Formats: sequence, structure tokens, C-alpha cells
Amino acid sequence: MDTATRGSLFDLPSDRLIDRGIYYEPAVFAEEIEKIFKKTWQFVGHESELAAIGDYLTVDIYDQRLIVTRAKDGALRAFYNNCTHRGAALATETKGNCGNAFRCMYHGWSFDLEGRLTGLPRRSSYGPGVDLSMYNIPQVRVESFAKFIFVCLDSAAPDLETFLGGVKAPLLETSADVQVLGRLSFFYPGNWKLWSDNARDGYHAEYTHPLVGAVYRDVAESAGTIQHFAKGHSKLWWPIEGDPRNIGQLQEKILGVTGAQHNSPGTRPMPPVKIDFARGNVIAAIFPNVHLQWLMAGSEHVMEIARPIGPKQTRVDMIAFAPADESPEGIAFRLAKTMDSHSSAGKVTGDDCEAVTRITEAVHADGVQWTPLNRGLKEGDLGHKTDDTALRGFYAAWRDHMGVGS
Amino acid sequence: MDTATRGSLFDLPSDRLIDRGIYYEPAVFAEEIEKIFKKTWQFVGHESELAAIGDYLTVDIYDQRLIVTRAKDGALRAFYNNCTHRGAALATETKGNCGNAFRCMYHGWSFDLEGRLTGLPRRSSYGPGVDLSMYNIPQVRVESFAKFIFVCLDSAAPDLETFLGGVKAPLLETSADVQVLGRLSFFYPGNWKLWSDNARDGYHAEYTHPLVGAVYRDVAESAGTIQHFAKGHSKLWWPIEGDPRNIGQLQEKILGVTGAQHNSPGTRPMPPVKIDFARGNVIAAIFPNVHLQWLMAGSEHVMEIARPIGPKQTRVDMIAFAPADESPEGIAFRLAKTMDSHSSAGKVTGDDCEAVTRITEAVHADGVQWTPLNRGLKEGDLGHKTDDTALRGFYAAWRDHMGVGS
Amino acid sequence: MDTATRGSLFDLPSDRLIDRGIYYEPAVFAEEIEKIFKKTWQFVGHESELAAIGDYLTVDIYDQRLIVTRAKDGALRAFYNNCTHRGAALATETKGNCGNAFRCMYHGWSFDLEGRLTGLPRRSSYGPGVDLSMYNIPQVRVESFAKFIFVCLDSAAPDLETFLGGVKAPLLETSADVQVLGRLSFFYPGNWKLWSDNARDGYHAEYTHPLVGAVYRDVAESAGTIQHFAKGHSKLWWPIEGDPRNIGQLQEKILGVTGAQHNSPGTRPMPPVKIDFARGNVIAAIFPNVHLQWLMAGSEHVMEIARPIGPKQTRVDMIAFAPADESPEGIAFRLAKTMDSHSSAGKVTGDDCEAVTRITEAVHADGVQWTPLNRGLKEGDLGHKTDDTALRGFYAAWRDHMGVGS
Amino acid sequence: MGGEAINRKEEAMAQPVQAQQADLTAIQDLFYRAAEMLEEGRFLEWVDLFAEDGVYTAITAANLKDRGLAIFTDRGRAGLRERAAYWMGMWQVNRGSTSHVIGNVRLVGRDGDQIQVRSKFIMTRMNRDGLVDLHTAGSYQDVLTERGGALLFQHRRVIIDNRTLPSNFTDPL
Amino acid sequence: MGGEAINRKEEAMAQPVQAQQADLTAIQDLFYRAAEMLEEGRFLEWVDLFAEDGVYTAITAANLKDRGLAIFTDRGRAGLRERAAYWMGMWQVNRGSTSHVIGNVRLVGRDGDQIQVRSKFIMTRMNRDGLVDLHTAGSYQDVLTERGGALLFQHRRVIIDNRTLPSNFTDPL
Amino acid sequence: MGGEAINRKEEAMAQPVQAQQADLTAIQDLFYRAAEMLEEGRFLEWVDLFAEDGVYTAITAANLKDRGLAIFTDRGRAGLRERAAYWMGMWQVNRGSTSHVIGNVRLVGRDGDQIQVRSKFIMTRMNRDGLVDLHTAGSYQDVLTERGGALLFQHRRVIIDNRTLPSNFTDPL
Ligand code: FES
Ligand code: FES
Ligand code: FES
Ligand SMILES: [Fe+3]
Ligand SMILES: [Fe+3]
Ligand SMILES: [Fe+3]
Repeated sequence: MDTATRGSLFDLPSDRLIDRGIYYEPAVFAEEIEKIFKKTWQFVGHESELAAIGDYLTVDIYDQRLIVTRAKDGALRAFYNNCTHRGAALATETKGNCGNAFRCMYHGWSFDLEGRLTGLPRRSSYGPGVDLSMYNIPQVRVESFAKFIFVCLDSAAPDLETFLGGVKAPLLETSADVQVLGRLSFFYPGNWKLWSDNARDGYHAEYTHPLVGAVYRDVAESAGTIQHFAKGHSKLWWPIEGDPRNIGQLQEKILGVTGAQHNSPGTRPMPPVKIDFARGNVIAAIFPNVHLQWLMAGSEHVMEIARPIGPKQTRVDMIAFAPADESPEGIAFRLAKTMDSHSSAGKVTGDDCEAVTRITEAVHADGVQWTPLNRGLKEGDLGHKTDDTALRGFYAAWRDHMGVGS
Repeated sequence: MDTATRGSLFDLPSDRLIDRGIYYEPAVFAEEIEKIFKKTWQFVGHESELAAIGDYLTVDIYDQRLIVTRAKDGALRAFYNNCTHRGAALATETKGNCGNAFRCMYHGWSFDLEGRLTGLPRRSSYGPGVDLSMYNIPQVRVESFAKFIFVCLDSAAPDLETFLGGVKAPLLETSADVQVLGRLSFFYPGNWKLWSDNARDGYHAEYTHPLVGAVYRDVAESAGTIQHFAKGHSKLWWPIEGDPRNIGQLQEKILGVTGAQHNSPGTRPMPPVKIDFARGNVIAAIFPNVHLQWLMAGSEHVMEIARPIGPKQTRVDMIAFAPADESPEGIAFRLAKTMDSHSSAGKVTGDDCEAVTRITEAVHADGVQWTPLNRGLKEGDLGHKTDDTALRGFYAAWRDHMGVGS
Repeated sequence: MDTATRGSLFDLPSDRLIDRGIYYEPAVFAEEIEKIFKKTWQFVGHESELAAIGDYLTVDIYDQRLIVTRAKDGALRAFYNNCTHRGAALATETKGNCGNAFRCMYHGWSFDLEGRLTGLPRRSSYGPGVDLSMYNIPQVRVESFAKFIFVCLDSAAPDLETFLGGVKAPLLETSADVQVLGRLSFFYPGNWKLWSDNARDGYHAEYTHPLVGAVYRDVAESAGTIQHFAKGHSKLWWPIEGDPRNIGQLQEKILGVTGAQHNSPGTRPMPPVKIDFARGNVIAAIFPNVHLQWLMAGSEHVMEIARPIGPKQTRVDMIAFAPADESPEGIAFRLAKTMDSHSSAGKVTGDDCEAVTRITEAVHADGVQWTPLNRGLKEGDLGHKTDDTALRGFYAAWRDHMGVGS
Repeated sequence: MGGEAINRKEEAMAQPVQAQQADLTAIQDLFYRAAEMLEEGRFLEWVDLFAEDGVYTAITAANLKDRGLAIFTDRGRAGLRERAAYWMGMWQVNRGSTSHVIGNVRLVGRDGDQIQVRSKFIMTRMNRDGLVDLHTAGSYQDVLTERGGALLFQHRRVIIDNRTLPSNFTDPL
Repeated sequence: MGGEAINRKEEAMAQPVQAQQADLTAIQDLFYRAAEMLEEGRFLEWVDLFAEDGVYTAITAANLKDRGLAIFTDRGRAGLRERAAYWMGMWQVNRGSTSHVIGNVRLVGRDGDQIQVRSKFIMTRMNRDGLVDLHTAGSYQDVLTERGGALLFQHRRVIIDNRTLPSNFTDPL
Repeated sequence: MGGEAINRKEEAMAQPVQAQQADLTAIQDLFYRAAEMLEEGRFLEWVDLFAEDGVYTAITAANLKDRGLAIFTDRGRAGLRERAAYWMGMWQVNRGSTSHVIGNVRLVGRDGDQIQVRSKFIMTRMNRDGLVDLHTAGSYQDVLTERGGALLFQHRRVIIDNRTLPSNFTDPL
């Protein structure tokens, strides 16, 4: 390592620097699972996915496999997806309806919708008076806000709404009454925090995504803000530039790269979906790993959850939404187009996958061990959309959890 | 972890509980290799596979690669499959005939059927009077019982027959005079002990295997025993239920799931194989990882050896047998049908693979860290076939080897 | 482990034995990266590959990714392939031309051909008077000899020519004026040192490669030498046996294995390439991992670099050369045939891949923990081509770096 | 759109065997040329294999059985050209050679001048280490149409077996 | 059984090229429909592609060269229906989408009304992480028979290149 | 050599559809038999599928775009027999069953009595653990020639998608 350089970067206050080891060290990753993922509220799904009694969702918090059900009393319940007999998973699908009970495939033990052992086959061999409740599956906390369901493995953590704090507002504003269109997931070869960074980073879009670059090429000072909330959450907002119907003009720039003749009209009809032009674009980030993308006036509405798989491997689960009262034409349009820019096949996210892959490949460099977070340094929680404001906030929360001094 | 629950399971005597960490902790696995696999007799094959001088079998005890040969004097010999020059494997096939010697492919050193260096090409460069015996490959112990060949890496271990003890009887009863039909292997994503557990577990079959469930659906108290022998071996036995020719009736139940019309006869001719109806079904388990399956009156006769590959990865090697004096029709039938229910493609074992996979996926749960072994708790080594008798015996032997108190 | 055997091998002086753990222990591998690969000159490419300003090559020293450029002043420069902002790799291809600068795909930061930050988009948010030089990428040492480019991560290491020492002569003799025909790489499942061993080992060829065996079958004492140079380098030399045009005779031996009739002529015209028959065959090895193969009078000219990927995984990068003034027919012939015996598909190297694979599979044997290096033991740095002279020299240098006593 | 109308009308295919073979040969030729154009980067030629109002869409098998959330849907030449633009540089991702091996090409129906075809494919991709990986596999469900003597894609639906996509799934399917 | 009688009698195939093409088209159609039925879970339809006394068997290439220990052998419609029953729920295993890409279909002989055919296949499967894995690969050796104008499987032998099976190898081959 | 002369002259293929089909069937039969011979170890039969001065060569896609450094090039029957000799024991490497699934076979040109053909392939190989791995994938570019009523390989170029070869890449491609 070139110590001179290290010295010069050290001149920045330490809370604005990241030691790049946090993106690849196995020990840091293991500690994050214990101190962050097992201590915070983790996203599961939307209440509409658990409409009927016996409906369930499964979710993994790293290696802790959980089931969330709609129980007989209509309440949500969560418990380990793990038979108390020999430990087999009870449910293997992401989503389903189990009827009255989960029946383990190994020895047929049955557990009700709250994880209580209710069926013990060939029971007598357990002796007289066996106490079934000894084998109930431990429950875990489950709460919801704006119909978004979260679980928490820590019994001492504050409740969900306290945890969410400032980020409740953008969630409510964008997602109070939605339906689920479907789910899609993808992997990327990199640390989960690279996705959290990216969702708080309004600086990259113009350079990572050539289409966005084309939009802003001649914009000297574009509008938009990044707001940091306590506990590591944030809201990125920016308006739609120009005439939203003028997508044809943009398309000409795109098609320009093909060198082809084209005759797309200068303006296109607005898509037949419910949108809210004034709200522009919103990315609400919930610490540590949830990012609600409400984009293009709400015509793209996707929740992204970055699931940690390993120090250098992450799975992003996406859920696509539509307004609950969207028209049939709107639904058809959204089913066809919502994911167009999302996912590892997406016109936008495809490039983000490349960026995080390139970081993972190169970030071990002995000569460059620190990443600066000093863009838009100033007091307060509100910055210009391209500032590092929310990144600094995220890492402050991260340090709190990990117990390292700021 | 929910300590209340942990407490309640702790109320059981500790020798009836398994800490689930033993199914995935790398340190436990590494210790098992040293303290169990390098200290016990490990199965290699059947003497008929080494009929001629120069015939050999290779076997891996985790990372210790061995060769077993039929030497010039007709005796069995075992030594490392490892050239004493630079360490290349001498044999790369499971089975073969090497003629008089193994010739290393790298520098052509030759070793005889007892592992002695006999050919040293361009010898003079090793100086005058080089002592070839300095480069003999160390031998390891090899013994056989009922023509089943075992090796042992521990020079201090008791001899094979002493080791086998009580399990010698079922081996002799079922397999004294057999021929080998062939070999087949499969992987499963889970700890090797899950296979040992499964072979000692007469409880699961009715629930894991729907066909077995159909057989016993209306049987209130089915017959069968599990017998534990000293040192972790065991014998599971159960009779054939009902009229063995009445498979057609069972088949109707199977075909019922298809909802299809069918006209299979109510009774079928017995298969043209030598069977012993009175002996029923026998699974003889040899600690730690060998399970002889003699099923359906001997019409399916398969040895399964669970080879540890990693904490969560196992390869099961199977050898199919027939009576030495089986008829040509019997051989043809057995070649076609022996594996029907075995292997990861088998009508029975396919489901066992699923069960152990589900355990591997879910067993890390912080909230459920213990597995009870308390079914059929009573004094003595003989239980009902669905009792945990032999599981308790297996883990007693396991604890002895691992040096953990009971 | 059989201590008797271990004892007998211990009778050799310890500098002639290798503990086989060095071929697989992760801790040894990690230490080698720090103490050898980050301390020695590592091969990058040939100067002709960086002919124009802005041409670059990338190279990885394990996890340290580097760029080497032809800078504006015509000099070579090397720096980390790593953006000082968030750490993305700047170049993802092995070879290319970046124009004036590397532009990072994430936020568009631009670095010149010496790694200096020259473009900082939307700069004002970094405050007034931001010092761009604080974000220059640290440079690393780059030097070349005989137009072969090397980098070194250690600022205290001696310069390249001092490092090369005795091996400079064979490099100059064979490669002073060459052009690059192309690159090809392959993986093998084994430790990088197995490749270094193999390149210093004139003993194996006759046995590993049946064709070579056929050549020497009747040669009682073949010619050729192995020369060890200080710091672990070496030169293996041997003449071409017999009439070089008489390949047809050899081919008859090859075709003999097919049992087919054939009517290839007894002599073939020499290939239309520039060769130097008197020089025979040369393999010049540069510590730790570079092997220049100048074979068959120079009609095959290939550099092999063994890149360490893991304790048991190596990638070999090959660069094929031709004399700078080779004729068009010669170039065509070389493009078609240079790789015929090289690479994991090569008629010679294919077998070497098998040999190192067999070592990796078997080398853990508890009973055989040592590899002797005692062939052709005598004073001095020059041995017969089949002696272990250069292997002893390599491990002496290896021990120096690793800080273990000889 | 035609794509939704793909349903097996095998009984309707009372066509002389020989004509069917000719069709099949022409269909296979179209599919193989399309794959070759994509692998060789001849993207604008590929666009011309679609009808003016042609549709190109991809979806996971799981979502096809659910509400139908697509991975992407490109409608008409303008939409297809936009996709070509992404392949031609609007994405900044690394590319590695891909191969599409197409098999099991089968006529499943005919509806006026539209031919319904099903086929299977396996797609491989060179990874960043230079080795070839299995990238994805699945089915094509196509509606083809004849215009001016040439077969064109009216609706091409790519159904992939994945439920989770690998990273960098931007290569032409 | 016919299966053992598969031997190459290519010289006996003195058939007009055009007829051969028609046969090949019909054979391929049978193979592709069979694969599609298995992938789509239409198992009872698949049973009907076999002759009444048809045989369906699988074996590793290694065991085929040895004594012939099969992975499984189903004889006759009852045996095939039993296998269908396992696919339809007698196994409790997880399922992921599979694809069978069949290639290299080649007539190798003809013996009375029986046609001998060889082909190759690669089979992929979605794993528990949602990605597509290579599951197995190998050959089909088929004896087909014509009954009532339709080709049926008289004997289908699946030869897989594996010596060791992956876990959960219960998917239709 | 003919191989370098492969260029698409699709316009020149003004041949009746039916004749094309017959050609295609014969070409596919040649390709499939060649693959089967290699998989079954019938190497000398495979040599006889080449013209007397036939060429068999392999190259990475990357090097094909660069100066053209081949992995190997065998010229003429003697060269091909030498390769057969290596497969038959001149290499001491371990072998595992391989499968070549060939698809997308397409006539791309015709030049006198020479036919230019392109196709795709995926090759699998049983690894040392007994499982089937994806080994490589890519394209064949062939020039075929008719001699005495039979099609022969005049020039077979195997283009693999790899930039880096797996270990033990000595199996027939
Ligand atoms: S593991 Fe669930 S019932 Fe036994
Ligand atoms: S490694 Fe066996 S002879 Fe050298
Ligand atoms: S990471 Fe390179 S510009 Fe931001
Ligand atoms: Fe982005
Ligand atoms: Fe079972
Ligand atoms: Fe060699």
C-alpha cells in the first residue's frame, strides 16, 4: 500500500470514509448478519399476498428460514420454517396456502398456522401424557405498516413504526393502496451494501446509465433532493425532466446509437396507467436493505430487497406493484412494461449490476483502501440529489449497529 | 434464540438430544474425519470384485485415497493411492486390473501389488546403491468379513470382526454368498449423519414415502423391530405386510393418484428371483456409514455407503447384489429392477433425498437448536421399528469417538 | 501417518524434501501471495502489445488488479485498476486502447494514462478548491527487459535486471526481437508451484508424454542440461534428437497406436519458419511463475505464466511469439501450429495437466507427507537435464521468501 | 396481440406432409438466422426479421403461470430498435460470446396466414473468467407470419426456466 | 425385448430419401411432443405415446458397458402409469422447470415395422435458488413402432453420461 | 484452404426447396454420425469422413477476431490420423463420457461442389466426480464436399466461446 496516499485520504474526517474491507471481509459479513440482519425489521411481502387464512410467505434472513402466515384469527404470525422434530423445512415455496396446517414431509408432524404442534403421528411411543406444546415452533415478531409485512428476530428491538420513523411518509404517499403484480429476483456478485449505496446515490445515474446521461446532458443544475432519516433510512426524489410525453425525442437519441433511420413520432401517447406527474420519482430506502422505487410518476412501482447471500453475493428480490384500482388496460401495460428497466435484464439496473460487479472485482487493491463519502458535505439531513448525504447517514447507522466508533 | 424453548428441550436427558450444529459446523466435520473415519473400518467392496491377481478397487476416506489389490499371493493388500515420488495418484478408476504393477504416469515409477517400489526409471541419477524400499508406499490394514472388504487407517483399532460384533449376524444371514450386479452413486446436499439417521429410522417411512403410507394406512400397530448393537451398529427388521403377490392391489392405490382408468390385475406373478419371504426386510447398519438394504424378501439387495464430502455434502455409493446362484432370468430381472426404489432417482430414496435436503436448508434455526431422540424411550437395545433406539445407540458411539461426555 | 516411513525420508537433508502441505494448505497460499507474488517482478506482456499511446494491458496479481499503459511520454506506467472513488475496475478487458483516459463507468471520473484524476464530473459539490491529486491512483513499478514487461508491488525490491540475473541470457538469446501471435489461457486444478516444478523437471517428459518416450526409448544416455540461476530462475536445455526432418518416422510410431495402415512419407519438408537448429530446445524459468518455452529449434515459442487463483487452482496464461521478421508463410504456419502441443488441449501439455491434477487429488495422504528432491545430488548449479537441480534451487528461493530455514 | 392466442390446434393441421416439411425448414432457417444475428451483433438485421407490429417479450415460467409479469416487452419496430440500441451500447455491460442451441422446433398450429411454433433452447455465455457457463434455458413460443414470401416474427415469447435471473441478464435471448 | 435388438443396420436402409425425410419429421415430432408433455406435466398423455408393451428404461453409460444395472425399467402401460403416478405426487420432492433439448436425431435401422433411432439430449433444471443448472446429458436409443398410422415408443432407453447422479434425479428424462 | 473462404453467399442459393431439404438431411446425418463416432471412440471411422486433404481446426472466438492463433490445426488424413492416435492413447488423460448436441444446422452457401454450412453445438463432459458438466459451446463452420456420392468434410473449423480453456481440453470437439 502506498502510505502517502493513504495518509492523504486520512485527512478526511473518519466518518466520511469507508474502509473497503467491509465489502468483502467474511468476518464483517458474519457480524452484519448477527448485529444488523437479526436485529432489524426485515421485509417479507405485502398483506394482499396473505389474503386468506392459511396463506403463507416464506422468507430467509440469511440462514434463518421463516414462515409468515395469515392465521385463523386473521392476524399475521411468523415462526421458524423448521420442524422441531429433526429440523426439516416445512414449506419450500416462496408463497402458498397450507390449509389448516403445515405437515412435515419426513415424519408427518403437523403444525398449525401459529407453529403449534397439533399432529404427532403414532403418538403413543412418546409415552403417556406427552406435552405437545414442548414442540411448538418458536414464534418471531411480525408487524406491518402500509400493508408491508416485516419480521424481526430481536425481541428487544423497537416496534416497526418506531423503527421506520421518517421513511413512513414516502411509503404511505406512494404505496398506501396497492396490488401485487408479481415477483422477480436476480443475483449479483457483490456485497449487499453496494445495493444500499446505489439506492442512496443520485450521482451515478447520469454516468452509469447512458439514457439518463442523454436526458441531463445539457442540464447545468438539475433538480432533486436526497433526504436522510434517522436510523439509516432515506428518500431520494427528483422531478421528471421536460415534457413527459416527449419520450419520442429521447428515443431518437437512443436510436441514434444504432445509426439507423427511424421514424418514431416526436410525442407518444401517455401510457394507460394511473400516474401522479407532480410526484416525479421517489426512491425510499429502508435500512438496511429495502428500496422502494416509485418512478416515472408511479408508472414503475417496484420494491427491491437485497438479501445477503455471502460477502460477495447478493440476491435482489423484487415485487412489482400497481394501484389497487388500476384499470385492466393499465394492468396489462404494467405487466408488460414495469420491469423494463429493472432486474439484471433491465435497461437501467443492468448497468447497476455491472457497476457493483466491477467494484467487487477490483476493490481489494492494497493501494486504495478507502472510499470517500464527502460529496455535498454540509450540516443537516437534506442534500442535493447527487450528494453523499444519505450514504453518510447509512454508514452512521451501520456503525451504530456494528458497535464501531464514528 | 428463544431461550424458553431451549430450556424446555433441555429438560430431556442430554443423551437424547442432538445439538443441530453437528449437521453443519465445519469444525465438527473436520473432527469426525480424524476421530471417526480415520479410526473405524471403512467399506471398500466385495471380494468377488477382486477375483484375479492384479484386480484393484480404489476408495477415498475423505481426502485419503487408497488402493486395495488382490496381490500375487492371493491376499488382499491396501496402500495409499499416491506415488512416493511427487504424489500423483496411481489409479484413477474405481475398479480395474493393473497387471503386475501400478506405473505412475508422471515419471514412470512402478509399484507392485503391495505398494513396493519395483521400477525406478533412469535409476543411476539417484546415486549408487539407492535403497528402493525407502520409497515403498505405506500399507494400511485391510480385512474382510462375509467377503465384504474393509480398510482401517488406525493401526491401534480392534480387528474387523471385533469391530462388527453384533452386526455380523445380519450380514451373514443376508449376504454370505452373493455376486455384484453393479454400482451406482449419487450426491445429496447434507451431512453424512443424516443418512445414518435415516437408515436407523423406521418411523419416517410411512410419512416420507406415500406408497409405504398406503400400505400401513389401516394398520394400527405394525410389526417390526429395531435392534441396537454395541459400537453404533444396528438392525432394522420388518415383515412383508399382506400377500406379497398382491402388489396389484397396491398398484391400484398408486395409479389412483393419476385419476386414470387402469386394468392391472389384482395379483401379479412373483418375480423370477430367489427370495426368502420369511426373512421379510432387513437394514443392517454398520457404524458409521454403511447400510445394507435387504428388502422385499431379498429381491432388492443393495449396500449403501455414505461418503463424507463436506459438512453439507455426501456421496452415497451403492452396490447391487444378487445371490451367487441366481438364475439368468433372475439376474435379468434384478438388473432391470433392483434400483427401482433406490438412488436419488428411486421411488423410495428420492423422497429421502428430499427430506435430508430440507433438513440441511432449515436446520440452522437459532430458535430450534436441538433435535430430540426420545421416541420409544426404554431400557435395552431392542425397540419397536419406529423407535429412536438405534439413533440413541448411534449417537452414543459417536460421542465415544468424538470424546464428548454423554 | 506411518512414522517409520516418515522417519526414513527424514534421513535426507531437509532442503531436499518438500512437505506436501505446501501444495494445498490455504495458509501457505495466502502467505505466498504476500511474500512472493507481492514482492517479486510479475510478468505482464510484451512491449509490442503497447505500441501506441493509450494502449493498455491489465494484469491481476491474485486480487491486486493492475493496468499497464503506454503513457503520453512514451514511457510505460502501471497503476491499480481501481477507481479511487468507490473502487470500480476501470478496465475490464485484458488488452485495449483507452484513448486519453480511463473513464469510470459508475460516476464518470476520468483518469489519465498515469492514473491521475483529470475529470471530476459535477465537481462543485466537492467544495471549492478540491485537490484532484488527492484522488490519483497510486502507481506501481513497471520495468521491461528484452521488451518483456514486468510490474512489482514492492517498492523495496531490487530492479528488474538485478532480479533476473542469470536468466537474462536465455531470454535475450531466444526472444530479443519477437512479435506476438496471440494469447490463450487455461485452468488446471492444482497449486501454482506444480507448474514451476514441471518446467524445471526434465525427468518427466519421457514418461508423461508417450511421444517423447518414443523418441528416447532406445537412447541410453540422452543429452541436455538443467542450469540453476540465483533467486530461483533456471534454464533447461536439450538438443533435437536425430534428423529433424525425420518426423515422418516418429509419426509412424504415433500412428502405430491406431493400428491403421498409413503411408506418410519417411521425411517431411521442414516447416516454412525461421528456426535455429543448433539451439535445440530451451525452457527459461523466471521465479516464481514464468516459463519461456522455445522449442523445436524455435518453431514453437510460447511464454507461460502460472497465475495463482487458489491453493488448488491455477490459470496458465500463454503468449505465442514469432520472430519479428518471420515470413507470411511462416506466420500462417505458426498461427496454425504453435499451440499444437501447448495448452490444456495440447499434445504435450494435456498430459502435464493430467499429472498435476493427479497430484492434487492424491497429495493429502497422511502416510506420505514428503516429496524427495534428491535426483542428481551434487555440488553446483548445473545438472543433467533429468536432475532435480533447479527444483532444489527453486525451493531454496521459495524458502528465502517465505522466511523458513533451509 | 397474437401471442396470447397461441393455443394448440394440432387437429387443424391437415396439411400434406411435404408442405409441412418445407414450412419447418423455412421456420428453422428463420430461427437459426435470428440466433446467429444476435450472436454476431447484427442487431438491426435482426429487427427486420419482425413484422412491423411484431412483439418480442420474455418471462419466467413461474410468472407466466401467475399474473404474467414480463421481464420485458418490446412492441413494434420502434420498440425493437430501442432494444437493439441497448445491445449496441446503451448498456455499458461486459459482453462474452453466447451460443443459443435451438431444438425441438415443432409446428403446433396454423391460423390463417399465421403459424404457431414451439421450440426449446439452451443458451450459454462466456463468463468473466473466460469459461463457458450455462446461462439460461427454456422455450420459444412463436407466432410467425408470411409477408412478401418471407416468414417474419409476429410474436416471439421467450419463456425461461429461471425463477431468479443471473447477474447481467442483458444478453439477447 | 426390442431394446436389446438395437443394432446398426444402416446398409438395410435403402429407402428413398424423401420417405426418410418424412419419417424423420414424424419421429422428431414424436420426440418433441414427448418432451413437451413431460415438461408440462401431461404425464398420462405421455404414457399413451408408448406401445401397450412398451419399455422405458434409464442407465448410466458406465453400467451399460458393465453388466447392465439399470436406474429403472418400466414395462408396459401399467409400469408406465406407475411412473406417471410418482411424477404426479407419489414423490414428495420439489420440482423446478426442466428443459430437454434434443438433437442429432438419426435413423439407424429398420427392422420390419420397427424403426431404430438414436438421438442426443441435454437436460436442464431450475435449482432451489431459482437458477438453471445443467442436470444431465446423454443419448436416447429408441425402437419405434407404427400402430394405426401413429408412431409409438416400443423401447426407449435413456443413457446418461453420469456415473454419479445428482440429488433429486426424479425428474422425467 | 477452403475454410478461410467461408463467406455467406446466401443469394447464390437459388436451389429448389426440396433439394435443399435433401442436402440438409444428408448434412445433418454426416454431422450426427461424426459426433457419435467421436463419442463412441470410433476415431479411425471419423477420419474417413474427411476428404483426403481435409482440415480440422479449432480456435477461440476471441482469437478468430484477432490474428487467428489456433488451438490446433490438422491437415490431411495423416494429420487427422495423428490426432486419432492421441485420442487412442498417445494422451494419458482420464476420459469421461461426452455428449455433443448439435443444433441450428444451416446452409449458408454453395461454391461449385462445395457446400458451406454453419451450426451450433453444446458439449458436455462427465467430470471426475461422475457428474455431467458443461464443457464448451460454440459453432462449427464447415465446408463440405461431395466425393463419390458421399459428403465429406473439406474444412471443419470449431469456434469455441471460451477465452480460457478448462483443464483437460483434449476431448474430441
Ligand atoms: S423432521 Fe419433521 S416430522 Fe420428523
Ligand atoms: S510422481 Fe510418480 S513417478 Fe514422479
Ligand atoms: S466508482 Fe468510479 S466514478 Fe464512482
Ligand atoms: Fe442506477
Ligand atoms: Fe426412507
Ligand atoms: Fe511435460
